[in-house]
Amino acid sequence: MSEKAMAPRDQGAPDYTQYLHPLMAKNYGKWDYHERLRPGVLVHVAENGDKLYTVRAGSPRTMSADTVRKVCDIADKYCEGFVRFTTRANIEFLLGDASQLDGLINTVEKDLGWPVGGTGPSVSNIAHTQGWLHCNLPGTDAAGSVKAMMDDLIEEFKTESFPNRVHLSTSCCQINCASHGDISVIVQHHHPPRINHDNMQICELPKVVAICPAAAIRPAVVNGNESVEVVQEKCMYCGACHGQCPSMEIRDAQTDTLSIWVGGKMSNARSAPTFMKLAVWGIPNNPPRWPEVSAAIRRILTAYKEGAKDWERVGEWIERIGWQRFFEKTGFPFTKYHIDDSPEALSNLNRSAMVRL
Amino acid sequence: MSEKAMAPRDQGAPDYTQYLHPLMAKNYGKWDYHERLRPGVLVHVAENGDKLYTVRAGSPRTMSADTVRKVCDIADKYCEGFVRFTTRANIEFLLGDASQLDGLINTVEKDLGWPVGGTGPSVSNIAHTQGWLHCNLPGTDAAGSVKAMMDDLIEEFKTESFPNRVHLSTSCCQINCASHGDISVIVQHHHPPRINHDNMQICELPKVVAICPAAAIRPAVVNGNESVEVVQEKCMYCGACHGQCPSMEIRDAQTDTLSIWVGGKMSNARSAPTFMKLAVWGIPNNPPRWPEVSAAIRRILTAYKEGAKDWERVGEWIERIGWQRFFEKTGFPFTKYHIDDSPEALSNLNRSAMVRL
Amino acid sequence: MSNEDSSPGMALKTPLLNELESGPWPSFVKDLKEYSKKRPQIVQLLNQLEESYENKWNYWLGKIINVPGYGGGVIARVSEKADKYPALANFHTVRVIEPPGWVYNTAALRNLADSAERHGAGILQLHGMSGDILLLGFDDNGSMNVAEDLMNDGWDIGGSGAAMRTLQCCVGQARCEMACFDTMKTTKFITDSFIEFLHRPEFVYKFKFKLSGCGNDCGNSIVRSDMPIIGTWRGPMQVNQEKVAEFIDEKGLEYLIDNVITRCPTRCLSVRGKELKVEDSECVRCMHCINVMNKALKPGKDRGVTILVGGHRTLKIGDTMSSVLVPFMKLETDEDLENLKEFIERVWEFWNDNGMDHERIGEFIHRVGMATFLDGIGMEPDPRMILRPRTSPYIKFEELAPTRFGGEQTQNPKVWNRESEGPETAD
Amino acid sequence: MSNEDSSPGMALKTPLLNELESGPWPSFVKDLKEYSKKRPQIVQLLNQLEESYENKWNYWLGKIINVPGYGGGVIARVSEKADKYPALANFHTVRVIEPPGWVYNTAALRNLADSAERHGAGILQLHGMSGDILLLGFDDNGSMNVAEDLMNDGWDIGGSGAAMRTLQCCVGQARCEMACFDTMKTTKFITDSFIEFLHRPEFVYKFKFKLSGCGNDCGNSIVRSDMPIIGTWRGPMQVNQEKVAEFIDEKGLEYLIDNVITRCPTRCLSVRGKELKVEDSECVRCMHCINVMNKALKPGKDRGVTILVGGHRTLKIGDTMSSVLVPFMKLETDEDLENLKEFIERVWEFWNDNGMDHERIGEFIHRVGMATFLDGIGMEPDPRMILRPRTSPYIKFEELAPTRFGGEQTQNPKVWNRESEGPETAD
Ligand code: SRM
Ligand code: SRM
Ligand code: SRM
Ligand code: SRM
Ligand code: SF4
Ligand code: SF4
Ligand code: SF4
Ligand code: SF4
Ligand code: SF4
Ligand code: SF4
Ligand code: SF4
Ligand code: SF4
Repeated sequence: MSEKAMAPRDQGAPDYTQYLHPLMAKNYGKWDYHERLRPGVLVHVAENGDKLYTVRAGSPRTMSADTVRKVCDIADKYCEGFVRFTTRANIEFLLGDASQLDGLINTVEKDLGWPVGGTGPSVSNIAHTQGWLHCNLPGTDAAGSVKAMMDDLIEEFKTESFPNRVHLSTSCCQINCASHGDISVIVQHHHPPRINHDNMQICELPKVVAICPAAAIRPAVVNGNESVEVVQEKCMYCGACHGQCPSMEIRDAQTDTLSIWVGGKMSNARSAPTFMKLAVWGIPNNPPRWPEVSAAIRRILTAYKEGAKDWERVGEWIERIGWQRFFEKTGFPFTKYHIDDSPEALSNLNRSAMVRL
Repeated sequence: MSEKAMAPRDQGAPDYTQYLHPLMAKNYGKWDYHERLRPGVLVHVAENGDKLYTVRAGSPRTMSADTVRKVCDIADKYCEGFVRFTTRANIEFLLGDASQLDGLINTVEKDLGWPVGGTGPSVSNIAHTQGWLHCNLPGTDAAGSVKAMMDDLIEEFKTESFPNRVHLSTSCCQINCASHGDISVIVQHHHPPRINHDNMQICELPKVVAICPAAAIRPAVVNGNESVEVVQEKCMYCGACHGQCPSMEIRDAQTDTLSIWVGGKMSNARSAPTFMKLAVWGIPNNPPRWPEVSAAIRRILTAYKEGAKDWERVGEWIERIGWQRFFEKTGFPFTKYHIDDSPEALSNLNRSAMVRL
Repeated sequence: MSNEDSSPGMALKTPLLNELESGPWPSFVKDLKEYSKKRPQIVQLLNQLEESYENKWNYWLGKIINVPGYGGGVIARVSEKADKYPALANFHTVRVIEPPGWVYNTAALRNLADSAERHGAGILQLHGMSGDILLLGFDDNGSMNVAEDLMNDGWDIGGSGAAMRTLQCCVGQARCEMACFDTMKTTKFITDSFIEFLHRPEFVYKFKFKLSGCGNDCGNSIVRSDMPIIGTWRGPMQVNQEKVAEFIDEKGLEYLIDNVITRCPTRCLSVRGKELKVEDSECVRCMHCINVMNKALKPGKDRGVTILVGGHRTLKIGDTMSSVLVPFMKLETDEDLENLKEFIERVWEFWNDNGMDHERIGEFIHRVGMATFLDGIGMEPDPRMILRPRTSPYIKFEELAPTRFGGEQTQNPKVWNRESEGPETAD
Repeated sequence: MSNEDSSPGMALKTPLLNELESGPWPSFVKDLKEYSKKRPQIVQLLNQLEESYENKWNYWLGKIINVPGYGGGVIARVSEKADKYPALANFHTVRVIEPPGWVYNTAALRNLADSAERHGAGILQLHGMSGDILLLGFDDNGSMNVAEDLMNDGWDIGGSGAAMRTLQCCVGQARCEMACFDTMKTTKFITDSFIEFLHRPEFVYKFKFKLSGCGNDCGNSIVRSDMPIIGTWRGPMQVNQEKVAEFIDEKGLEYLIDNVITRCPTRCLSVRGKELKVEDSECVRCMHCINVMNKALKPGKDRGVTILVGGHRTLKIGDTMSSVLVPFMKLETDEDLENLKEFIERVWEFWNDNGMDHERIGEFIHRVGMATFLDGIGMEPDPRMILRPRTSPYIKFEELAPTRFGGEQTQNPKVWNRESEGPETAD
């Protein structure tokens, strides 16, 4: 343990102004419009006519210090040393000189090995989480499955061939640290937690009892020790207890599955934001490349690309054509589990005579 | 008590075919289109060119045998003896001979005293219930308040001056036997039921305990008798117990109020059917003419007529302009009670950044 | 003997009610006052009503009385003020099954008026909110006698208590070009097929059908009936392009765009020159475009019904809206009708076996969940039953959760523990 | 001393992970394998990860460790397989507050890389889902040391436990013509104003802000933050009719109708000749038309923000979506920012005083109801906060229900009895 007793210095957020590309600083709040020059390349034009070029590239998010240094070398060479990252963990190289674009793109794709793309109506990088690399709760890997999926989707990242942006996400346990997405992959557990009664004393009992949304956990004395028990009928396998208490193991390598959800939309454009909805469940959790996941995503993307009108996000497209046709076109079965059974269930029924026939 | 022991004869529904106007019988299922000749007068044209004229008139619904006979006299004179009634308790005189129309209308309006109208984008008859005339539960009168309201709305019944049909309804207790409406008046109670413990033995206890949606009623022994008690905090004053058990009085002549709800829409045209929503509460229950109710309805109708686009029903108009403007335009206050607090409450919040400013 | 002459001499005193006499809308007060001149019982009725107006209070109490062999059809009322108004001591309503679509000839109406007058107060309500003919003001005896007379004249009564209710349907094919099935015939078929359930309360609670010939739902079914049956069609809409062009010539293109094209809920209409294009596969049969252009457009030719389930109004859990149960069913042949009958029986069986006392089918579905309900009636889930799939990932998959604790695999309990404590503990 | 050299000789054995080396997308496996050549600790990391891939199992356990004076900022991990992989015995992540909008110069990035490598495994994640910089693989000592170094270089850490989290915002005015307020400045302002809540868990549970310059919500705020702050404007949109005409000339009128006019959620756009008409009073600032015609249309000039509340993802009650709390607030002057600060404090106070342990503010609002929440923070209800008013008539009006049973008037309990039994009994 370090000797230094470090009082917090309350420094707060870095002073971003020092990190702004000169053209950003100069035209801060004075941008006029933008164009997409080619997939992955934007130009933002300021009111005074200044042009700022952005080259967006797919990043693995997790990278070694050496890789960061490589990125810096490129930015130093082409970008006066300025880069930024995006909400979806892509990187953006910023530059004022259009003539440098080709060289930059070439260097990024060839030397760094990061694909340029992800702008406009493309499949952008997949928002994802820690997985087996660092978290204590994951049922699957995040970075690995994302690598496998993006390998499959590389052309969709490098071209802008969809009706609108496609934002994917994947999480590694039912806590779902990742974002909603047009298409999202999540883990599902299928049993109540297994309790390690011997280890139970380490927890604050009331906390784990209180955290259960189904009121399924109650204090109990097991083998003479204070512990808890789970009412199996009430438990909905959410894993909230597991996050609180490592002695309540929710995962099961044999039975955990993946499911795919569609129609998450966070923008307010046209339609209000929407939650994502269950598309297909029971997909095997199949490292190292999770081919079943990629195949299912491909089915959805193909149907979306064929069927949607310009500007329709995945969820908007499905709302227009109806869920029946979504299931027809993707070939996924519609099952009783697709029917909402939450307290809001009634409002997700088709409460009208509006039926596509 | 009658001596005759009457076994049910299971006769079922009357044979309607004998009651069809000859043109209806002839063209059953073969109608081509219709037109509205003037408010209250329709012509339906059959595929073969036959024309059936309908004169719709407002009926009080409750009528004496003598009034029924007067109706019959008119129908005999003009309609070959055929009439029908509508979902909204209007009457429809049916005839094949256009030249009789004026005479018929004149007779209906002058002799019978029933106004002709209620078709197309007008305010039709108000769907209503028993009230003090017959039910055992009413907190207000139905037929009387409807008479007062329709007196006020007579021009709206006799002309077709709205963007779309306006269907009103009113009920006499919180059971709400009447229909949803574009605008509806309902009664609200404001206390838990008062229990008449002396009378309690007449009920089946479990029934009244079971019926309470808030689980607020529990068996109790009062003055040595089996009775029930109501947990006041849980009770939501719905009156379900009162319907089951006359000893649990929910009404209170001093504190019961009326409220007005808007945007009920049962048709599937354009938008899916919608429930009606709270517009204004705390209106006094003020017989014999309930002027406050008529005034409030007038405010809504005026704003609707001014603001809505053709074909927009009241609820659709409000959805388009937003509730803020509805409250602005009608001048009703928006209060915390307008905010849903049912289990589905979250889904009735504005879960977006879509705001009219 | 009817109770009409029981108190001949009482004076009418209705200052408040009198305020409802004038004004342009027909006045039931005026009518009844007039009628009271020959029917003294009505004086008492109006006088008691006047007291209600004065005190904002009601003086009717319920009781139960049945015509022999029937379990429903009479709504029995006794007056709390019978001492003062002896003619109101018993003042029951008899519920008479109406002709489907509320069509009458005057003979039938006169017959009803006569029966109402002969045995009761001579007051009719055309019609009750559940569609039937209400005849008011019978004493116990009068109730029996009017029932006897009505029966002899071909009418039938029923529809109260935990029973099927009278059906209600729009005028349909009798006078409407939109009608996609025979609402009147189907109404009579269901009524007659299940007449015993209209006569005797044998369900856990009431059950209502309402029928509309198309999505305009003039029968007002979707929130007011447990099983709305609504006309619809499969395949292409009928478009008469000549009449489309006439419409555009008459009203203008902008009118068409503003009132038709942009109003289609699934945006499946477009105009190309003077032609209207319908993407039929995405049309949800909402009726709007047909309503606006009713000469040019018509429902398609392959017609049938959509059956919904679960509507009821406010009491207990608040209004429930019906939702789609059978997306499409043909309803033309006798066999089709028999299929419908069998289907209804299946639904009833599951509901009545598992529903709680006083639990409408919509409340029942709310409690057990639509998936369980479909299982129970042996129907496959269909995405047209839903607006959208679930958003919560907490699911108990039977298929994926083999038992892990030894012993029996637990049943598939609802993910959300929704049993309300009240009704269930008492059940 | 960092734990990097603790097991120098181990061989890398990752047949499964190797399958993630090839393919066009950048491979973290390839990167780390390469990096492992100079960092033996990474060999152990990859070998343990390989075991996870083999067994579909995870070998990290949590523990709690804090930098002195801080209550958050380090996510401590110990390996279950520390015997086999001693370099992973302690392998913590340090959460570093990122520059608003994720803008960097290379000096800053190199500095981060150096610190990460000097004291830890030299692995960076740019960025975590809550926006911050994640540096991986520190032992207890390394965590302290890296914090010290970072602090000396001007960085700060924090954002774990029941505390405020690092904020996240879109690039905003720095590079976007849509931006309606200064997302970066506001992000820094909130971070700095409440830095102690980022350092020390003093709330009932975590609290996140996310900021987006306009309704496109590139900050992805609405379901992932407790308080999204989203740019918007009052009054008329800026329309450049010349550019509208150019747009129509270039793309055609049909394109405009199909992609703009018919897509407006409130139907407030119409085209008259080559002019675009906006009914500004009904525009909900959805951004769609501006997105499509970004040269011709711009947000209005009177700009500000809409503040929402209550978003969180799945855990416990399922995802909750934020909803409107402040329809419009100016956010330009220092005074505006102070107002915002004060407002946040008010919200926090009520939530922290009344929220249960581990109850996000969205869950709290779900439990107590929005009306109660507004009461609690002293805000007037505004119809823009809701999609539609209530549909259930069962309301307890304080104003209308004077006590009738004697004694105190009962408080206004919720109409629907929604307290979940679990958390409350334990509270
Ligand atoms: C760089 C970034 C902001 C940042 O600060 O990092 C960004 C930048 C832009 N976004 Fe975004 N968006 C960014 C994340 C998002 C997100 C959040 C997310 O992905 O998690 C959303 C909401 C996602 C959702 O709805 O689920 C988002 C929804 C939009 C939309 C709305 C799309 C729609 O129709 O629903 C637009 C408008 C448009 O496409 O014209 C938009 C438009 C833009 C524009 C055109 C704004 C501008 O004028 O500069 C920028 C994009 C260029 C392009 O073509 O990609 N951006 N944008 C983010 C890039 C992510 C990436 O690497 O792919
Ligand atoms: C690192 C990160 C995922 C990532 O790879 O990017 C992450 C990782 C963890 N999250 Fe998360 N969450 C991360 C962003 C999120 C997000 C996304 C966001 O902030 O936009 C969410 C969903 C949004 C939300 O807040 O609801 C999220 C919802 C949770 C939850 C559930 C919270 C809830 O109220 O539903 C938990 C569980 C908890 O708090 O008990 C959780 C808990 C955790 C813990 C601390 C697990 C634990 O209890 O030990 C994970 C630590 C992993 C590790 O070893 O570092 N994490 N977590 C993200 C934080 C990095 C950063 O600060 O930038
Ligand atoms: C006679 C009646 C059916 C019956 O069997 O009794 C009827 C008859 C017609 N209705 Fe209706 N509707 C009748 C009750 C209803 C109801 C039910 C109710 O009022 O309780 C509704 C649903 C109400 C709701 O949505 O809350 C109803 C919603 C419609 C609509 C849909 C309007 C809309 O845009 O939402 C149409 C279509 C239209 O207006 O073109 C319609 C259209 C029609 C047409 C034009 C159908 C036709 O082609 O013949 C008939 C009307 C003439 C007219 O202009 O009034 N009818 N109509 C009912 C007359 C009630 C009355 O006396 O006012
Ligand atoms: C007469 C009528 C109102 C009218 O003036 O038209 C009526 C009158 C009564 N209704 Fe009703 N209801 C009438 C149509 C309705 C409707 C409308 C409909 O059917 O479309 C509804 C709402 C739709 C629905 O079914 O949900 C309706 C929902 C109720 C309820 C609540 C049922 C529920 O599940 O929520 C009750 C209470 C009960 O059943 O315990 C009720 C109970 C009653 C009782 C029997 C009160 C009682 O428990 O003693 C009323 C008898 C009054 C009387 O003295 O005659 N009435 N009742 C209607 C029946 C006449 C007819 O058969 O045609
Ligand atoms: S989703 Fe679960 S496993 Fe993955 S980082 Fe978040 S808490 Fe950890
Ligand atoms: S998994 Fe979820 S529902 Fe089951 S006991 Fe744990 S917290 Fe409760
Ligand atoms: S609404 Fe209430 S009072 Fe009126 S008829 Fe129905 S049950 Fe009776
Ligand atoms: S009024 Fe409603 S909530 Fe109150 S005790 Fe009676 S049934 Fe229960
Ligand atoms: S529901 Fe349809 S078929 Fe029936 S009357 Fe109305 S418009 Fe005609
Ligand atoms: S019936 Fe309705 S859904 Fe079908 S095309 Fe016409 S407007 Fe569109
Ligand atoms: S949210 Fe708006 S302001 Fe921010 S980057 Fe996206 S489009 Fe630009
Ligand atoms: S911003 Fe959205 S709501 Fe406003 S006019 Fe444009 S499309 Fe319509």
